[in-house]
Amino acid sequence: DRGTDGDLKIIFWQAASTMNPYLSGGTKEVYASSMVIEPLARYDETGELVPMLAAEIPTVENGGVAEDLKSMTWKLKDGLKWSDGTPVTAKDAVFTWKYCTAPDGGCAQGAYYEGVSNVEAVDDSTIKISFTEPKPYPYSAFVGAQSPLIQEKQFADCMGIKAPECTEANFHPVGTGPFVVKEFKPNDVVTFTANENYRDPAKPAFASVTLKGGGDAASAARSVLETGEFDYAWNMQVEPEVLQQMMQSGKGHLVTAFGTQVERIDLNHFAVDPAQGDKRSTKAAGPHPFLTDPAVAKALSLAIDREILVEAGYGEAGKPTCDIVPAPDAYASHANDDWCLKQDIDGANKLLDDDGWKMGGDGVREKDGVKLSVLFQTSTNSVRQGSQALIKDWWNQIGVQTELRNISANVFFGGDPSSPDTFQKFMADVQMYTNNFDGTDPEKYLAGWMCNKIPTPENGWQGENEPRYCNPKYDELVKTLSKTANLEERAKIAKQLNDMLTTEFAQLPLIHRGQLSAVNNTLEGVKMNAWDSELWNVADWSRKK
Amino acid sequence: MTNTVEDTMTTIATAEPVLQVEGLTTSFRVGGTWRKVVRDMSFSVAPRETVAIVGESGSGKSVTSLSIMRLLPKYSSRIEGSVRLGGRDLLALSDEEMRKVRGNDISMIFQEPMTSLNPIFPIGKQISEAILCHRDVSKAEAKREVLQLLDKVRIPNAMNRFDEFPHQFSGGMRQRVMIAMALASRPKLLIADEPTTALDVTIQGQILDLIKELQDEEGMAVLFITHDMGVVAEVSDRTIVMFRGDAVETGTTDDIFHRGNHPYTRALLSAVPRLGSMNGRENPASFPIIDIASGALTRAEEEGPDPAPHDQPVLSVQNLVTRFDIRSGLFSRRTGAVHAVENVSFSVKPGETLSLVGESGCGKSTTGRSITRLVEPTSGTIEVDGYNVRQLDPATLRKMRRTIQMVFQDPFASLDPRMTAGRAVMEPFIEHKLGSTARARDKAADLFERVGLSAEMMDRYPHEFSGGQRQRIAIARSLMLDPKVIIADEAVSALDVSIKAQVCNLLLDLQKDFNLAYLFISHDMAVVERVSHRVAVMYLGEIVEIGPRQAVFENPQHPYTKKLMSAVPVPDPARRSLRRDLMTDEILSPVRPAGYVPPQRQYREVSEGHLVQVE
Amino acid sequence: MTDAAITAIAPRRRSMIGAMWQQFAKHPGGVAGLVVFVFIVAAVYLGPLIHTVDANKINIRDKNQGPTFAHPFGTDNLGHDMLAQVMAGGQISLAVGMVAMLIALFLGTLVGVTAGYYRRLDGPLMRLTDLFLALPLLPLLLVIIMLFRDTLRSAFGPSTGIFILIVTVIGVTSWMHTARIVRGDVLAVKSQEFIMAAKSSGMRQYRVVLKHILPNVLSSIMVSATLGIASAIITESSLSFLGLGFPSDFPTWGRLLFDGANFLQITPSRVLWPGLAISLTVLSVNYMGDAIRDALDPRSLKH
Amino acid sequence: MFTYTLRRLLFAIPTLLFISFIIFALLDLAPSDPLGDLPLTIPPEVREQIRSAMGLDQPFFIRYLLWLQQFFINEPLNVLQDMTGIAIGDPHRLRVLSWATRSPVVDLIVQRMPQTLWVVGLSYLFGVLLAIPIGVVSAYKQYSIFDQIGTFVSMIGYSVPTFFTGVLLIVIFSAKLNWFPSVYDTNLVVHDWSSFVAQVRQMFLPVLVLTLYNTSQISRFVRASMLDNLHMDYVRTARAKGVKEKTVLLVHVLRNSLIPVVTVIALGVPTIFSGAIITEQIFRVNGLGQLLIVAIQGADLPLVQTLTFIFAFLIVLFNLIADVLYGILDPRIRYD
Ligand SMILES: Nc1ncnc2c1ncn2[C@@H]1O[C@H](COP(=O)(O)OP(=O)(O)OP(=O)(O)O)[C@@H](O)[C@H]1O
Ligand SMILES: Nc1ncnc2c1ncn2[C@@H]1O[C@H](COP(=O)(O)OP(=O)(O)OP(=O)(O)O)[C@@H](O)[C@H]1O
Ligand SMILES: [Mg+2]
Ligand SMILES: [Mg+2]
Ligand code: NI
Repeated sequence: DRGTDGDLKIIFWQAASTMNPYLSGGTKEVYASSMVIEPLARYDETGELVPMLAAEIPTVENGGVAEDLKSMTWKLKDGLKWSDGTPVTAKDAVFTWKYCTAPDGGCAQGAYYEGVSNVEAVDDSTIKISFTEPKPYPYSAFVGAQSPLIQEKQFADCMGIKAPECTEANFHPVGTGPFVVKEFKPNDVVTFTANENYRDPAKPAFASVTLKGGGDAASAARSVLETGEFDYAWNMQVEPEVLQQMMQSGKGHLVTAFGTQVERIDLNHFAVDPAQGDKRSTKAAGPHPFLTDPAVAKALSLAIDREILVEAGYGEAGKPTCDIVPAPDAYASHANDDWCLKQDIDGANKLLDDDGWKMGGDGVREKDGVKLSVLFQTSTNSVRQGSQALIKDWWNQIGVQTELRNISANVFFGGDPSSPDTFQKFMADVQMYTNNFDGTDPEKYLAGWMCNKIPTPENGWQGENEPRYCNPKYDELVKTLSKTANLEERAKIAKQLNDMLTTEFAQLPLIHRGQLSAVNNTLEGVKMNAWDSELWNVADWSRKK
Repeated sequence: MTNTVEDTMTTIATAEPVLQVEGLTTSFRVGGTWRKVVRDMSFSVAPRETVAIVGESGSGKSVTSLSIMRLLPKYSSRIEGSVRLGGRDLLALSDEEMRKVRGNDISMIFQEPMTSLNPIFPIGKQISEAILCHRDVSKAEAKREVLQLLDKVRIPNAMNRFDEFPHQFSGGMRQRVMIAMALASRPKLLIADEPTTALDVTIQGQILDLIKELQDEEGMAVLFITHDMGVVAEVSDRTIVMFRGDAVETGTTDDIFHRGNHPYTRALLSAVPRLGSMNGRENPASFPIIDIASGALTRAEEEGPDPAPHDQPVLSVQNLVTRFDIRSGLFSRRTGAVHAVENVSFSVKPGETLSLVGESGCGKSTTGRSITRLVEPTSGTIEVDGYNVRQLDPATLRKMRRTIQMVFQDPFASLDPRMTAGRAVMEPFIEHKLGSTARARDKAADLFERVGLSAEMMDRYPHEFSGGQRQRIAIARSLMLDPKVIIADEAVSALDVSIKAQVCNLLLDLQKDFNLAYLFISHDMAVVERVSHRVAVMYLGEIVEIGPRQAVFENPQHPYTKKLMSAVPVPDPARRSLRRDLMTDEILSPVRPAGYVPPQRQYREVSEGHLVQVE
Repeated sequence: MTDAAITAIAPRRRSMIGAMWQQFAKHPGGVAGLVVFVFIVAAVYLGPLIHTVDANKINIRDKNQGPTFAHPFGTDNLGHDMLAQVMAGGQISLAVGMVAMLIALFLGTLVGVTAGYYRRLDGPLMRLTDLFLALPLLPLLLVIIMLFRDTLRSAFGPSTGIFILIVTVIGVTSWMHTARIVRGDVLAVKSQEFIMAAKSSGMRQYRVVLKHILPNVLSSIMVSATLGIASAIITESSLSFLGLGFPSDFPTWGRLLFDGANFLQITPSRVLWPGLAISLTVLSVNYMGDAIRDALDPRSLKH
Repeated sequence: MFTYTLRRLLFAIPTLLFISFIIFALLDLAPSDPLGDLPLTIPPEVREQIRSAMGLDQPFFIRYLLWLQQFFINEPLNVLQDMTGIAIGDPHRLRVLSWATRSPVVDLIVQRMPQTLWVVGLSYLFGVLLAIPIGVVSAYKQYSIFDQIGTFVSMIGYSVPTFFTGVLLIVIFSAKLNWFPSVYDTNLVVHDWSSFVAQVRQMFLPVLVLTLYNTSQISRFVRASMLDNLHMDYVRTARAKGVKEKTVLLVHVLRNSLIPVVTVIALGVPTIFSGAIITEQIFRVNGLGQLLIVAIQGADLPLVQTLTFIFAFLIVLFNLIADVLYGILDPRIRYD
């Protein structure tokens, strides 16, 4: 029954800085707020859409989505109440849309409302969303933890430029979720109590939640697995043997779920010779002297033992992959698995020999005065540095000299145009990081490898095509995809695109990464979900009796 | 008091001795070996008795007294023998018991007052501490007592000076603070190590009287270490003569003075300068030197040099004024000033010695320091060897300082504790690039020998020397640069008479050879009489009388000069019971309120060059 | 006669350095410190000649081993040989620690002495010190590395370039404590009479500073030096795990310790050795510092 | 002395302005980006919008002036308003807002103060209180067993970094023995005996780690400085007066040795307010140190700027205090 199981203690080693996901967009904030505010529909642990505030998922079949794919209609469940007791109406949804699209608001989830031309309240419980052009996959606005409904009453004065000033509202949003914020200490600890007005009177089982932040992943893991002080710890980026060792205390276990995250190595298709100065890594520098050579790229891939990378750094939370779109299953290609999943140093050496790359006296291969010497950058993170060391060792064995560099994550991933170290500028030969796409549809993600998405000085180095891959055929195919509505057809095209990227070596996919969390053995009901907030079903969690 | 010498002797003979030292031997560890610096000393001191220890500088007098107090560094020194205080063996006491003895039963006046006072505590606090840690009195009471004591040791304006710090005091005043501190607890035994070297004769007399008074009232016994045979004659009942670590002779003062038979004793006494011995002579004269081993005269008295009369002065000072502001209150407003030097003018020619004498604290050292701009003068002009000192930029100032060297009053404080004596002496030479290091070393070694030290001592650190030895190091240092002018601030006060004679002769020889000019600051009137061509008498920051030595000494005009002359102790034990009754004087202070305008002074010419201030 | 005793110890005439060395040698702690320090340096630089395993050689099958014959210090989670890593790390850490400490000490002493001695420069220099104290280290490092890394990398090669950068960065950001401490001491020392005496003999100011002031403030400098080495080694490690230090394939003691901290219970030798190495280095430097201090203080008790 | 202090205080104003400008410029120049930890799935156009909403697209100088106005005018007015309850001017004046949390920076700092003072402040206090006697005794009994052990422990304490000692202590005392919690609860309010015990328990480990570090550092300076003064003549004088050995040490020698100690302490006090970054991180104390590091990592410029400015202010203040103390401790040091 509601509130019978005492306090639920969750530890996030990166603390939440606000409870308003529209203003932050960080995963930790989205997760924290998902306990309080909810969208119309969400993804379950299998990636299926399930209704939340909505009565059902609108489809073309049930008439919820218009035939021309240019609008859709959501129906709210009956009797929904905000935690302050007022009813939830369609106007709140309209307001949410306006809130996030208001100019100068800096809404972090703006992408979810992209292509939405209008949201209107047909009646108190009916929401109609219109699109500027047909949307074969319309589930974006108000779907998933990133675009929940907020209360108009509370945020009415917080539109646009005023959004950041509404500290009280941003820290204590009124929601429909199982919990309400009792106290919010930014970047430290959030305490919640059960929502009196939650739609299911038997839930949540816990009377309160403490969400503690700070520290590092290992100590967070320790507090669940070894000391048992906490019930749930998120994002356990710790060497697997350390976790194993901690688990020997018998206080907790690990749970994983795989979404679309892929750890990959980008191969730069433009030259990055320091002598080029400012032209480095742009079209003006010309093509990369050897990474554009498929034989070299393939050899680099062959030399890598993905199994070992998983074993050394990821354990349960990783699987070797050769696809850039590894999931959902319908979209996963597996076309390269036969040659790519297994390490083959000899094969790689042979490939290079055949391609004319001669082993030099210093153990570095050379052709036409070009040495196989790469600068390998990634963000600072002990697991990544471990992988770097392993990969360097393997590449050494095929005569590729590797210089390692690691860059503080907020520089590497922050887009400061003045810094030479961002992953968009990519002033290195190869770089490693993880990327994924939200939800289950890869269309926007795959569009990121189009020629016009290459980061350049002209577009302020903004663009998703970090490897600087450019193939007009690929661009064509992406356009086709955006016009295709049939799901099977879409999956086929997506696989084709994936295969182009992997066989033409825009990057080397390495590991399909799962989310890994630690759970106290006394906690029940945790269903790990990689498609939505990990805390998506926190209402169902309970203490083992 | 009417006690005669004989009376005192009988009372002493019957009393149980306060201190009994038997076979005291003290060694220092130097370079891994133990070196004995005091050997087999035995003596005793009875209540009310004063025992003087005299002897060569560096002969172990201070070490003896420190051994009695057990104040030598534990790890590098060793004390053997027995020291009994009223029957208790001090060397066997625990540290805590010894602590209770110190300052309570025995107190001590240290030789070098600057380094012996804690620089960061007001002197009042330091004195009252001596009272508070042995007696159960309130702070206010202690303060009252301290003020009385300060008055007694003739510190002017004691109330205001209670909260001042040692560096704001003149050398003599610091010494008087030390005396007050030692007397504060009314000890059974007072060990006084050169307690009056830095005092002018008038104050010295008053202090001696004070000690005698306490002896009479409280039965205090005194162990008195001094170089001044006049003082010895005046205060001590018995005398011990030390020479190179041994007590070579012990006896009643009268016996020692008239019937001493150790050659050193005789050498000591015959070398004692006597005031008036220069009467009738115009120029300085060197001391006769007597060989210690044989007692034979090795160097007869020689006439000192004439200053070249026509030369321009190398040093001339015009209307020099130096004041130290006194600030007080929240806004540290200037509420007054110490008028340390007020409108002083004089000049010194090459080859001439001008002696500066005067009451302790009257501004002599400050005058010396102002001349080299170690203290920034308030106004006036100073010319040294053609340089207008007050206008010099740093580089020229440095060059100027080569021509004028100082011997500081407090030799220990003026030596870098982390630099060996040899390096300290060589340093100016090397600094001014006058020659190679080897040359510097040779020259320094030579100077060491000439001031009566051995060249081997060059590798020792300042704390490993005796007071007199350090003073000689300072003299050697000042000679290193062959300057034209030397300001010698109490340069020979800590030396025993034989060495004093030797050093004075050295100074005179150098003057003769190099036409050196000296500004000789001293309290020792007998030495002043010997070495100077002209004498200036200072009083409360002003020169009250200046003129040729003969004129000033034989025909003193100013009342203060007269008082000074009459107060000089005479080395004759027969005058022991003399009391001067100087205590009744009012003590004048150079502290003036803000806005004070000093009066315009008039001078009267008594004879050629002999000027006296008109009151 | 005492003269005999005095002449017996007469041949004490020797050079300053010689004298200092003699004093130093009398100090068992200092000598022990020196021996340990020399041992560490030798082990770190000569050790790889005996234990010839490449520090970056990965043998993933041998990961997380305890001490064995082939790997006396065990291995880490990637199968690096820890002994080789500790030795390779020592080369960097020692160099970084010493050089950065010397830079910081030099700057700190220079600023401190200048500010303490020349009253006119005191205000500006101390405000500069305040500024440096207030600067947030991390952004400063980011900026410095952004500005200079590539220039230095192309001029000196990747590892030397980074070395210069790191050593300078640590040195330049850690002199302030020394400066303030030295200044305080100088203020106290310069008011003593022997300084006045030195000036009165016409010594140049800088010589007064070098010959009289510096030796008398040495003990604080010595302590700063000892503490400086430790903090330089540790700062270097925090730089590397912020991604601002050496590339990850250059092991350093601090980094080994940091990476090993989580493996404390699995392979304790991973933290034991680097930790011990840092502590021993610091301890030995501390004892040497003590001995130098004692050697320069004629009054301190010597056994 | 008073005028000197006054003059220094006046001079501190331009100094602080200058320092704040340099810090601002530095932070602006740093390549860190406030959007660095947003998911890569957020498209560039949206990032651009967020950026401009933060005011990042305005010229550097305008932003600096704006910060100055917000920090020096708006915030003090707000504080005044809170204290007096009287509304002064427009109550909706723009405050310094953190970019990451979108909340007033000053509120964040106030929130973090208690745990920082409890843990970092207390351990500094303990450090000083322990270091002085340890330093004094080590110097007095130089090379005794006590001194040797003290040297050993303090060198280990200083040279082994807290990221290691912290983990070690947690493994031993939290994981194995279960004596102390490994996570600090910032919500704990001390209102009765049991909550006080809980507070002490959760503070124990971080305070232990930090105290060891502070004690090591300060005691070394105390010891060295005491050694310099122990053999001075005035110490002999004090002993000759029969002053108790304790007084000799603690009054005569210690006072003379305090200048470097005062310097170190004065340098250390401001660092209490910058927190102990690593220790706070390990024990999740989440004090000012953690606030600062998170802000720096998140390139939260207003927050970093404000924190560092407060830090700079404290540095200037405490160095001034140290300078004034020099004059009081050693009358020969005079500034006028
Ligand atoms: N700490 C020390 N270490 C080594 N030798 C020392 C030490 N202190 C004094 N001496 C030596 O002991 C001898 C006796 O010194 P002491 O201070 O007793 O002389 P003194 O008779 O008081 O001389 P003065 O009249 O010059 O003060 C001197 O030769 C001196 O150099
Ligand atoms: N730094 C200072 N600050 C304040 N007052 C000072 C300072 N130096 C000296 N005085 C004062 O100036 C006066 C003269 O001092 P000075 O040292 O010149 O006397 P002196 O004639 O050398 O005496 P003595 O013969 O006792 O050495 C004294 O009253 C002293 O207290
Ligand atoms: Mg003596
Ligand atoms: Mg004087
Ligand atoms: Ni020793």
